[in-house]
Amino acid sequence: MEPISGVPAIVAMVAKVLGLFTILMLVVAYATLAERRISAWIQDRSGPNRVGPFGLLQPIADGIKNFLKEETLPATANRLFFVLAPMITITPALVVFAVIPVAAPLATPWGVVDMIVADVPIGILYVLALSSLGVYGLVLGGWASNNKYAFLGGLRASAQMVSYEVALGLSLIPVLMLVGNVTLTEMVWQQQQMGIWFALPLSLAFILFLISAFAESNRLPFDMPEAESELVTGYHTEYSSMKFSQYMIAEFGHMVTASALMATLFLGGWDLPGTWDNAFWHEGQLIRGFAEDGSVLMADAAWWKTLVTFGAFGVKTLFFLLVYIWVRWTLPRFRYDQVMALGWKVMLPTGLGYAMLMAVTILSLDTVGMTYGFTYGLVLTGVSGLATLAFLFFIDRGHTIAGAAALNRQRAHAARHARGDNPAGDGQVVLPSAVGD
Amino acid sequence: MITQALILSAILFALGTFGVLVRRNAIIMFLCIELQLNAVNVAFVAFSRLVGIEGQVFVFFVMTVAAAEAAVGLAIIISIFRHYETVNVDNFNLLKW
Amino acid sequence: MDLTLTAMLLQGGQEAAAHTGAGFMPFYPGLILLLPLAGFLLNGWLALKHAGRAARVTRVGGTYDLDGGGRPATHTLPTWIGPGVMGLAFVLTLVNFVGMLGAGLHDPVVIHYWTWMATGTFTVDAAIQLDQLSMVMMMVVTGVGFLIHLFSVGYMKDDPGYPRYFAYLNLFVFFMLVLVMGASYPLMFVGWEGVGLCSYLLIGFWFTDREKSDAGKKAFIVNRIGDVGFLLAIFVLYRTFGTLDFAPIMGGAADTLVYGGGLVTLVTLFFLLAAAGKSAQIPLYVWLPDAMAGPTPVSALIHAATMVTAGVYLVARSSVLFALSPVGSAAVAGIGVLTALFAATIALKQNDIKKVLAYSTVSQLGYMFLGVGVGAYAAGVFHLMTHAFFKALLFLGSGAVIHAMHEAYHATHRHDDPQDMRNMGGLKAYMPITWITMWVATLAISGIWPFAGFFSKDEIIWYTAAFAGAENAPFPGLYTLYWILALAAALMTAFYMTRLMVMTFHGRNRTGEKEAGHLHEAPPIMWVPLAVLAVLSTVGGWINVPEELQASIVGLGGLLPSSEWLHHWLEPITAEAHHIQELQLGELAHSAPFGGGEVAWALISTALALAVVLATSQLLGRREVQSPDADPEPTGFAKVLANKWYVDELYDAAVVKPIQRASRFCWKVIDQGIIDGAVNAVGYLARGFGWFGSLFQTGTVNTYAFVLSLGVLVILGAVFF
Amino acid sequence: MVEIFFYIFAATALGGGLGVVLSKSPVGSLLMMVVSLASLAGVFVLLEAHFLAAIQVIVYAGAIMVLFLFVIMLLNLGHDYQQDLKWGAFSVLSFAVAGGLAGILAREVGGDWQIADGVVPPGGRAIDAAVREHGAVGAIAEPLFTTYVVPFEITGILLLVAIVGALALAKRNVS
Repeated sequence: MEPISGVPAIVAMVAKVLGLFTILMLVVAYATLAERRISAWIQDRSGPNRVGPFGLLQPIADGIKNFLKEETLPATANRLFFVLAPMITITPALVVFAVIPVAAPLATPWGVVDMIVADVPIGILYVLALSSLGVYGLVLGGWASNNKYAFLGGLRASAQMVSYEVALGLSLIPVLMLVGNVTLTEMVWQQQQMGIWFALPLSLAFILFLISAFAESNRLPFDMPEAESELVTGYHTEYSSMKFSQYMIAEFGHMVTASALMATLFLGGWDLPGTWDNAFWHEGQLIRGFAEDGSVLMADAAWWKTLVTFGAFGVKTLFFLLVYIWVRWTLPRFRYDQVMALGWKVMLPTGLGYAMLMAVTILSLDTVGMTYGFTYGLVLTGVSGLATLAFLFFIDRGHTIAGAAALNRQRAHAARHARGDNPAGDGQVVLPSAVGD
Repeated sequence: MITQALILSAILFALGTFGVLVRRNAIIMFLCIELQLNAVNVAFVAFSRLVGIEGQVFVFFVMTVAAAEAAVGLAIIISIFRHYETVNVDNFNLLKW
Repeated sequence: MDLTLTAMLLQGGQEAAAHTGAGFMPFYPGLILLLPLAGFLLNGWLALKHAGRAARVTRVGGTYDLDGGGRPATHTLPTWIGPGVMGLAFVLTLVNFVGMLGAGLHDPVVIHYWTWMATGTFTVDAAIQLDQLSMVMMMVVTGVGFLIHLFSVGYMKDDPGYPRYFAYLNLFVFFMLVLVMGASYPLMFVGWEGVGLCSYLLIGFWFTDREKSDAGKKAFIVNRIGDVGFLLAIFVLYRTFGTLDFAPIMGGAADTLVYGGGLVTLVTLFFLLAAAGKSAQIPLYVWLPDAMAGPTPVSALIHAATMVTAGVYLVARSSVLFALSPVGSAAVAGIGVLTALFAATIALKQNDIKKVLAYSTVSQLGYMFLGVGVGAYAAGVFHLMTHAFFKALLFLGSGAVIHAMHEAYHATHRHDDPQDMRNMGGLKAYMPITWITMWVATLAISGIWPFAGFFSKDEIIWYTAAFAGAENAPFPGLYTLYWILALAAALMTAFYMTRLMVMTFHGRNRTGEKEAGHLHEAPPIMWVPLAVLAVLSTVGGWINVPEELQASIVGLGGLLPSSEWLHHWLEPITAEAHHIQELQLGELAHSAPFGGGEVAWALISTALALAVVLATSQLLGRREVQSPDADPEPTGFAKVLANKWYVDELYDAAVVKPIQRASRFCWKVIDQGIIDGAVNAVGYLARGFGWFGSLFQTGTVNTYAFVLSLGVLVILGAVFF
Repeated sequence: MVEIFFYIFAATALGGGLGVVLSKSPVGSLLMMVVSLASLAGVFVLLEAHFLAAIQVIVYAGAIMVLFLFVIMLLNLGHDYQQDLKWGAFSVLSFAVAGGLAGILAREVGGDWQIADGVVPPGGRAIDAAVREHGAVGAIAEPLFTTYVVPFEITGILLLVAIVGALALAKRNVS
């Protein structure tokens, strides 16, 4: 089983890029439909059902509409940035997918093809890097529109994304500690080795990542940059037709990418239970695992395995996509200050604390000599479960994420307290010099 | 390629210097300083090809310092802007005899 | 003063005595120091306590609360404390003296209490040295001091500053004892400065009077000139010996220093400067006559009996050094004899009773200097002692006179000078005890046999003659001149003292009718000390009658006791010096330069002095003394003498005015012009540079960055090309 | 191939840098800076510094530049451009100085390092070995947490100080 090389490798690469792009665009297109259908279902209505059977051609119709609509360009807008912004937004959202392994390696007559566009050595850092660039599109779009709502949207986008990137990175740290590397293939491999997907051993990290991913893709309940009710539609208020469409594609692309990432990081990626599908390049060999004596167990790649694992990956990704849509139409939106408070006062400390807890746990387990495997994962699951319970218990205390009424109550209480503490302080000013007289 | 990278570093550094000299907008001057830092980073990385990983460690520290500097520097610029309603350095020339 | 120090001072001297191996056991010598100090602290506390009331009484009049004896209540405690501590100290000294007398001590007893200062190799212990010299001085200081304290009780009884006065007086005694008991030059210097301070405080005791406080300042400043000499001598000694304790310096001087060498001459001349300042010798004597501004008992104690003799003590203490330096010794003797003659001439024409006595003191101090200058250290100390007796007596007697005059003037509200002898006359009728005792003192100071002064002064004069005729005398002609001058001064002494007595006590009473009724003899507390001192002035000289004289008619054929007792007593101190002297000079002469032995010259001098006294009393007794208003201004040479040779005016013109001008020059030209100018110029320079530099400081960041970059470029270019 | 990529990245970086200096708008400058930074990240990748490339984008482009952008937005400096690039004698002088600097630096640091084409220099070999052993992140993390752990911790303190300082400076009412 040799990795593919030479001209076939280039052909395979091109095929992978084209294939993935096509699939991604299709998923994005139908995700818009799904959102509308599911929201309709949640709200007990029909949703789009006129174009094609069950409205299945609706995305195509939307695409044609967007192509054909008038391009508006505000007179006071900065033309260059106004045009540039949607492009800047859409690019990272799509490019991130390049480092996500989508299926087990495919055996071909010319060699084994990794089902990943680019297995870069920095793996997840690449994802972080590109997702952090995504904010420019939003900010620039908002700014270039020269519209105060759009501008505010852009401003909010930048603040929100910078804030939640921290929590995102922190929630990744336990994963990185457990995996020992940053490449996503290795993350899938380590989950296969453990036998438990990281959603359980690192449950709190999973929750933090989920929340941060919501915030990073500006989805409800974190849609501050758009916020139809306050900012019209935020940074893309002034956009129309294909430029607007680019923003929408970018948003849904973000969702798909984030879903795929969550599937890869916490639900084992393309992994299915059992070791029959395990495959990893270890010192030039495609291996399935290690025997008791440390010798390697060779894997054998097969086209059906690739197909089945790709299906598994798709199901997991679509599940998270469904969660995105489900949450959007279920939860109320945050206020902007609540978003910031959640990010800095809850997510950041929790992420830090959890990273430390996991570090201590992993260090303890390694010290007592427990081998990496199923039991290892069970212990981590227990610890993380307790941490998660504690987190959920504390986050539901009304301290940080409270409604406006609770906040007003707090303020009133504080004011009463201040008055009670200082009975003479009701406006009467006693100057020091007047005391002597 | 190391030589080319070092020359790139030198030119970028000079470019940053030129920017600091001729621009009056404090934020852009700041950006030019960051450009200079980056030029130095390029040189470090290029040298790390010759010497070893220490060059990259240095770059890491440079980036940390740059982050700290940006935070404080921008806070200063914000304070100045609140006072003068401008970030043009020609307007904050009180610090002279 | 902390408790450890007190405890240490209180401990006996047994341990130290054990080291020396002699039989002498010092009896609480620290207590001798401690008692006057305690007196000072107590009286000082009382003075501060009563300062407010005293000030009010002084300012607005009024009276104190009186105690049972009719004295102000504030005076009661100081009356007991002041003389009390002195009496106790004297008793203690006496005990120690008797102990030493019986033990036949040879080496000095040094008692270390604690290390005063230690810097590097330099260490000074707080240590006292008990030997024959310091014992004599202690006896004089505590004994005469006690008598003067007693006298002061009467003399100062109406003064509002009474407690303060006794505080100062006790403090003075403490410092004087430190001076004579200290075992090293630094400790001696502490006492030296301390007595200077007390002298200043007491001269300016009535500090509300500008003239009197000025006199105090004058004394202080003139003394400082001498102190420089002391310090320089200490420096040189430390440089030479590496220590400043007396014992090692005196023991090692003969080996370390070359006879007549520059170093020892330098030291002795510096010491001479110090001694001249403290002991009021030419050219630094000018402060002493002014010091009469203080209360008269103070003049008796400080400016006659004790402090001013510190210079003599210093020379005697450093006898080895002076013996090694013929030039230094000759200078000491020369200064001494010149002062003796010079002061005597001035005393001839003074009308103020205390001024006469002051110049007399200066003159007698000159004799002492002459004595220690010709190597007769025992004779110098002998004269110091007898002088303490009769000069204290004279001052106290004059104090009694002034006291009486003052009270008489006070009673009649007259404002004449109670110290001017021209206002007195005929007082012998009113104060006979004072009259008799003062005549005793006058005869003593004039050198009339058998009073104390005769023996001591005669010994000095004789030693001068003997020294001049020694085998290898360094400057025989000079010493012969000294001898003649000393004789002349002795005759003048007889004259001016007799003049004082005649003008004060004899002739017509010039105080006036009303005032004469208020004149009276001093109270017992005042005349008892006078009587005691009169006895001492009479018999005090008998302790050191030279053998040759004792055997002759002068000694009444051996009837007078203790042949050269003091001489032998001080032998342990002066032996080394005498040894050097004998080695270098050879045998002293046995006859005066112009022939005649010791006995002959003794007879000649006492006869001459007696003749002068008789002649003066006869001549002056017949002449009518005019009251100050009627007295014509003296003319010619007499005017010069009356104006003290215009020395003060000379100093004013030669020293004070030039210094003033120089100071003004330093102030206006050097300080304000050059130094301030330089400082200002630096400032202007810095400003100029700053102005130049500020041209680059546009306040614009870009400019700075440009200059910075240019600098970097230049440096890079310099490095790489 | 690699050489071509390098020249492309280098040209983009230089163009971005020039854009930073010459762009009239602060936002334009900032975007050009991002372009330059991203290109430099590419240069880093070509120099086998993958971790630094990622950090360059995450920290510089993703955080610091966003902060700059945020400040520009906050101060609303975007639309009414002030011509702050003053041409004239000073600019010419500055250009001369910068040019001289570039010349000297390029001449000195860009000298002949005598690395033959296709030969991996010693430092590069060591780094490649470390990457094989520890991974791209581990290769730099290993010295960072052993040899340079004290400086590393100090940078942590520095960042804390910077945060506190920035807060204190930018807060409107400190009371």
